[in-house]
Amino acid sequence: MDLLAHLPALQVVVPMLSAPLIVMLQPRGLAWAGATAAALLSFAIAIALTFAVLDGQTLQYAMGGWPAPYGIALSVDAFSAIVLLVITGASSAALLAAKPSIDQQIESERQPLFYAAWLLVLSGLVGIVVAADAFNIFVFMEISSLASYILIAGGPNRRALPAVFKYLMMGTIGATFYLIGVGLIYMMTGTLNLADIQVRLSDVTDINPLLVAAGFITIGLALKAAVFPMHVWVPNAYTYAPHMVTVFLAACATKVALYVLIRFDYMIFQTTLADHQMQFAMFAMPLAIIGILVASSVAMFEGNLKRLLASSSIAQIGYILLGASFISIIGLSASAMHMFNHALAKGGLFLAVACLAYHYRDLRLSQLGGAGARMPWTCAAIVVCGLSLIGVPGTAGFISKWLLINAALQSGPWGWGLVAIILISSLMAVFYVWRIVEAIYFQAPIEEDAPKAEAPIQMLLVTGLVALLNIYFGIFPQVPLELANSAAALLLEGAK
Amino acid sequence: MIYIFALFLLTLLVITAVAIVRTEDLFVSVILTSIFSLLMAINFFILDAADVALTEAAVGAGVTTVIFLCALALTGDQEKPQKEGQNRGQKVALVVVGFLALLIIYSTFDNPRLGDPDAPVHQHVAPWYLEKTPEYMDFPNVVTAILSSFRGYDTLGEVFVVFAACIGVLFILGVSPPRKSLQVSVRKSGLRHHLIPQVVGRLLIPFIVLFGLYTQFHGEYGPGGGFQAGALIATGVILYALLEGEAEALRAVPRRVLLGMVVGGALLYGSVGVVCMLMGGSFLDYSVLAADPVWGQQLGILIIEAGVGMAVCGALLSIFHAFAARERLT
Amino acid sequence: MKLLEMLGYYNYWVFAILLAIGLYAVIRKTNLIKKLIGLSIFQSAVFLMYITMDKVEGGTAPIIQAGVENPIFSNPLPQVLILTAIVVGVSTLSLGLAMVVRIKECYGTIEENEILDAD
Amino acid sequence: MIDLALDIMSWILLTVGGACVLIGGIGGLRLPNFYTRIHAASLTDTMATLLIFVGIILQSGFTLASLKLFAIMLFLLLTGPTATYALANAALLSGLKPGPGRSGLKPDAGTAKDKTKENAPE
Amino acid sequence: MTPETAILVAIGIPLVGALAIALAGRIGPNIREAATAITSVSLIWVVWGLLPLLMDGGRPSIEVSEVMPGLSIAFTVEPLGMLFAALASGLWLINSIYSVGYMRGNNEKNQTRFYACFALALSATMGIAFAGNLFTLFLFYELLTLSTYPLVAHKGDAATVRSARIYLGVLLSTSIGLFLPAIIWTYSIAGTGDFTTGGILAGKLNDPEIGLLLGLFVFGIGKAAVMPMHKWLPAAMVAPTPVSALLHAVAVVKAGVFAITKIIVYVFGIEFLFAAPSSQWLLYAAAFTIIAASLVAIRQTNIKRLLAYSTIAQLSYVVMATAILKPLAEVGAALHMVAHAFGKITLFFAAGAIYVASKKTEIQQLRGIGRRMPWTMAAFTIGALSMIGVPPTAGFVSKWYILAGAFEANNLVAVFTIIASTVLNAAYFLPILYMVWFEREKEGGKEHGEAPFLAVVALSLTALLTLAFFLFNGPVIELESQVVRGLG
Repeated sequence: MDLLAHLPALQVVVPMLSAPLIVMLQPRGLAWAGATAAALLSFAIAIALTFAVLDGQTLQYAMGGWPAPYGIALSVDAFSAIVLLVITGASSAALLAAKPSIDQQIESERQPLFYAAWLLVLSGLVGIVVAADAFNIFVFMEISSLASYILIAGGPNRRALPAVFKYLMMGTIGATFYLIGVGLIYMMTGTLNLADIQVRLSDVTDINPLLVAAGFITIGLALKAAVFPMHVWVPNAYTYAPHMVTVFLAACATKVALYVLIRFDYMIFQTTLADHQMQFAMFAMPLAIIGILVASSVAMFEGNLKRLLASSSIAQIGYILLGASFISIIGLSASAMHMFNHALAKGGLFLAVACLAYHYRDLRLSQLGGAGARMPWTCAAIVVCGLSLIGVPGTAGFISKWLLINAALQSGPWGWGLVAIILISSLMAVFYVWRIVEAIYFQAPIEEDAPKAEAPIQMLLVTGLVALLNIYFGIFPQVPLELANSAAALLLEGAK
Repeated sequence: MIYIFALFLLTLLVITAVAIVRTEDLFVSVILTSIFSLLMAINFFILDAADVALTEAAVGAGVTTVIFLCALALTGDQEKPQKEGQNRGQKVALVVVGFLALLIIYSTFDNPRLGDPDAPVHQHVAPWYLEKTPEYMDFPNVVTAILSSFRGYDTLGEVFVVFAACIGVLFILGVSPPRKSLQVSVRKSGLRHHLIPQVVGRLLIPFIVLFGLYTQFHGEYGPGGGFQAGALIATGVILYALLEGEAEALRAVPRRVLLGMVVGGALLYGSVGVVCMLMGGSFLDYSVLAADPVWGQQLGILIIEAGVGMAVCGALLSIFHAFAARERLT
Repeated sequence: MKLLEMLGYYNYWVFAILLAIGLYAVIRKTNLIKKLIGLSIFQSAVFLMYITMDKVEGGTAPIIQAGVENPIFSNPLPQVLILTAIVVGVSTLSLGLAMVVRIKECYGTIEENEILDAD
Repeated sequence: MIDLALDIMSWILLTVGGACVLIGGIGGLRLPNFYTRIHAASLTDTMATLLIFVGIILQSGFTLASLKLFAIMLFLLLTGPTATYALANAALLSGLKPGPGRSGLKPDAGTAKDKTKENAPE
Repeated sequence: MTPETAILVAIGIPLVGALAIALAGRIGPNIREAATAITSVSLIWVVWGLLPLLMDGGRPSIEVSEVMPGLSIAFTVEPLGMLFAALASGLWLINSIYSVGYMRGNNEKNQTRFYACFALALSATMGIAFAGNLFTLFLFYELLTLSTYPLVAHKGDAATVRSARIYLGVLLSTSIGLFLPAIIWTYSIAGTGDFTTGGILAGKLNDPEIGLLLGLFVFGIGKAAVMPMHKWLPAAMVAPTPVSALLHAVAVVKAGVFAITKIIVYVFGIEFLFAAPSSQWLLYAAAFTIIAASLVAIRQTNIKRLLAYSTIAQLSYVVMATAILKPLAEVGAALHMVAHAFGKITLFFAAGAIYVASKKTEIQQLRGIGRRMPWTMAAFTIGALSMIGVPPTAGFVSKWYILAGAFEANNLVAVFTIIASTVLNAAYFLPILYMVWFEREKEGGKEHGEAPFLAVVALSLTALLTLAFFLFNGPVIELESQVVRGLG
């Protein structure tokens, strides 16, 4: 059997089927090892897929051997490849580092269930990304959502429960909205396969249901993607989740919803709905801008480290959406790049936070004094990733900012205003990142001359690696850039 | 004629829904919810969706209600009355949802009306299924065919949703409640001191389970299949638990067995897919399982339906136990 | 057939109204269990929409009996989708209930506003 | 001829059954308190069921369908009264005194389980 | 080692050095200082090794990575950068000698972090010096800002952190808010950011925009401290003196003016800019800064703050000289970078030495200190004279060239400004000198002698350089005239 041909299916199946096995692995070390192995394997698969689609081609896979519109098809292209890399990479990194922190936060007898849920989130997310079938996306969306509720509910603080309940409510409403939209589309076209929908939508005469469907799908996915003002579930969910879960989810969960959103709005609606492009831009751009500014300014005055980073995540979602709303090659590649780079930066930051949290129970900035001296390597990682978050040249963050600004310049008369907004928000980022730096380096230590106590080596290594990657991809971004560009090209030719 | 009946039922649905939202007694609203599901099931049946009706009745009206009631027993069944001064919020909410409803209704004027044979839905994919099922699977129930083969991948995902819910409930309720002021709830003793229900129940349970197995294995020919079967058998066992008490039920079917069923079912389904892959087909392509593709399809469907049944039954039961076995805080 | 058409839309309207009712409960009610009940109404409204679109008049359930010549069958696909959706719904519901139980244990209440006050 | 007779027969049965349901419903609304109300309810799920099912069986004649119907009838005839009994019993346990006049006490969570018993196997 | 690799090595050495220092810090101070010394010596060896090549008009260049099409990290050595690099690397050695004396003299905390960040800053400086295009320049510019932040905030008490915040705030926000847009603008109209002789914007931009873009650049490069972007420099004086000495008299501030010069010469192009009337404002801005800063300096009572304001003025000399846009003036600008570097570092060394020896920071406390610390104050005197521009000091040479350029352009504003500022410089340095040498110190002053030996050695060295540059400035002129002869 040709392995390469099966990769798209394996990408989903490997983590999915290893989840039940994990449940059976009672001794806790084993559960962790199994989960990590599965995650790494799927990471390897993702890399293989990336190289397969690097030249802009698209892999198709017919589930159950049934031809496309009748059976369920999977398809992997450059855009999916980027997101796949982000997801699998984030989960592998988080899992590699996870053990000490998880042992600290979750009782050992519950750990097998926890890791199983983790793998389910992973498989759900990759399932969404590779799916080429509207309803299949819904199913895997639900898998990932349910499992991620579990992960977040594992947080030791009792506040995790209301937070995750809120997340469950909004997530379910979002998914159901999406389901309604799909239903309406199916009603008008009689098919569920995305490509087929794209073909058949163009000869639908009654446009109203489609408009409503577009509305429902966009709103529903925006809910899941925590696009401002639908972000209210994010801060608490990220803050009270177990630290490693925050690393994983913050790096990729919302981005996948955005990915589907972009997919739908470019590949399906752009072509068929009368000036949907303009509508989408009109809808997305203001939200993105307001989101960027508001979320950044919230982050500027946030006292709790994790919550601060969560707010900044909302702002970053704004960047990605902004890039998409330009409806230009460079804008789209800016979004794709920012998905990648933000995952690097934010993942690294949350990893470092997890390292801090290993010794500092209380993550309010005012309580972190002297961390710089106690955990030098962790704090160095925080600085590097923070710079990448700001978008300082030489770090990954700069690349996407640069692309974004260029896209804004090309977007026409308003370009300079948008550039100004991006720069202002970058300055805001400087502000809040520097609050962290001052807190950990130049703030009076809480307890005098505490012993030098670094986080466990396994966490440190991963964190450092991610931090270095931030620099590496700031200087040699060729590969992701190539992917992003071909992804943008694909999406736009879908819109042509 | 039947449409008039449908009209009546639908109106009843709306009324029930309003009642559910209005009442402040959670117990009442749960029972109403179960009635709501029954009405819904009847609607589905009128609309020719036999399988869905069966599922809705078993899952929606049956299991869901039981779980709700178990939760109520743990959390108390009175809703606090809304405080005054929140009415502005009320207006806002009303406006929002009203707008939503109007939006949809507006959109529906372009929808194909109910039962229109020329609706695009009935043109493109569906006829293919109806036409090909006898050819590829050679059994009558097209729903089962689609569910388990044409869109088997969705169903696999669905099984894993159930699996996720199961481990989720076990995980979340896995922490023992704060040990203060526990009282052993009356429920533990079951209804052992009630003679009549016990006798009748004992009489019924075998039939329920039997009926479950029937739906399981008759799924290719009539309405039914793994989900319905799983739910039915689960309700049978739940009934046993209610009659004989939690402990008895657990002795009959211990937790690890249940978890084993869930894991086993999920793995069974998945491994069928993998085997297909190994035998040179693509994932979940049952045709390669046997020399004759049709046989292969039937074999595969049989196995995965069994997997689904196991998984659903085990999941629902372990969820039920996770709730029911929990001591109530006073 | 006028009546029939009206009825056809009536199904969709009921779907819209149920959707609104469920969403209203989710937004407005402070009691978490009530929210979940609202959520389940919300979801089953969607089920109704899907099942409505699968009906073909004069059709029967898509189970092919032998001997019946050129029978009309209703559309099986939405039924399959809804079978899935129902199970998804109950899964979400049970997860939510589990959380509510834990919340009750940790906070002693399941009223949203009181929980907010507690923290 | 015989068919006509059967038909008439069954329709009579069906009508009477329907009447029983109606009466039961009215009773459920009108009767003063819990115990009397479940009397009315029990009317619907014994008498009415019996009549209606027999009616339908006569309609469908001697086929597999009527066998199924018969099974269902048996099932309902078993569960209905049991449910009613359990209901009354639970009400009694939860301290609702039988007696004349209306007493506005409603069954509490204790009866929940019994209630589910009739929901579950449907 | 080919020149190309030499460039990378020059940037790499301090990086490696920083790591080495960080690790050596665990072992012991002496090892650490040794590491510093070795790093700086080897850096000098590499950088100065490039000089002869440059003299013969060689322009080694290397591209590290093309980050995006048209946007690459690339390095080119050309006379201006060569001069800057040579200056910075050379003075680093002296400065590290001095800092050993200073830091130990008043036993500071976190010395390891201090030396490590110092090396980092040097690496960034090298990067700026050799930057081959705007993007690279910007990259290392930011790196320099960030790596000097810990040095400024070294003491770590509330006041220091506050000033450090000003330092960082001004530099980062100007660079992100103005410099970056300017760069993007340049890229979007010129399509490239490479530094090429004669400029890349020539003919691509019309008159009012030229002035605007120039403004974005000049004010965006906050390190040049053209008013009103000068606030950070006095704020940075909270740093330990070696930092003020090397970074805020040589590396950082010079990086600013150097960047401006480079942009004017290689991005706009002298002739192109000279033709554009809307670029005239730069001259006036610089002139204003010179006068204003000097006036403020007169009213300072704290030595380091006085030196800071004098630095601001002197930087604007360079900017103004560049803005005259005449060959002689450009040479003068380059010379003035060197001259001011020697003079001002001497002055800072002296101020630091005084602080170490006597903990004195105010001018009024300096009465008669000349008797106690003859060497230090002699050096101080030489530095001060050089600032005023009295022969035989370095300051005279550079001012001479700038004046010549001004006359060539018969630009009376510049001429007047130079004369006026000379007067002002005299007005705030001479009283101090008088106070130091001829007044008698107050009774009950604390007994103290010379500063630590190493410190004295360092400052005497720089003082000597200040004198030497008056005579031996040939090579520099030779090198820099290449720029204006268009070989650049």
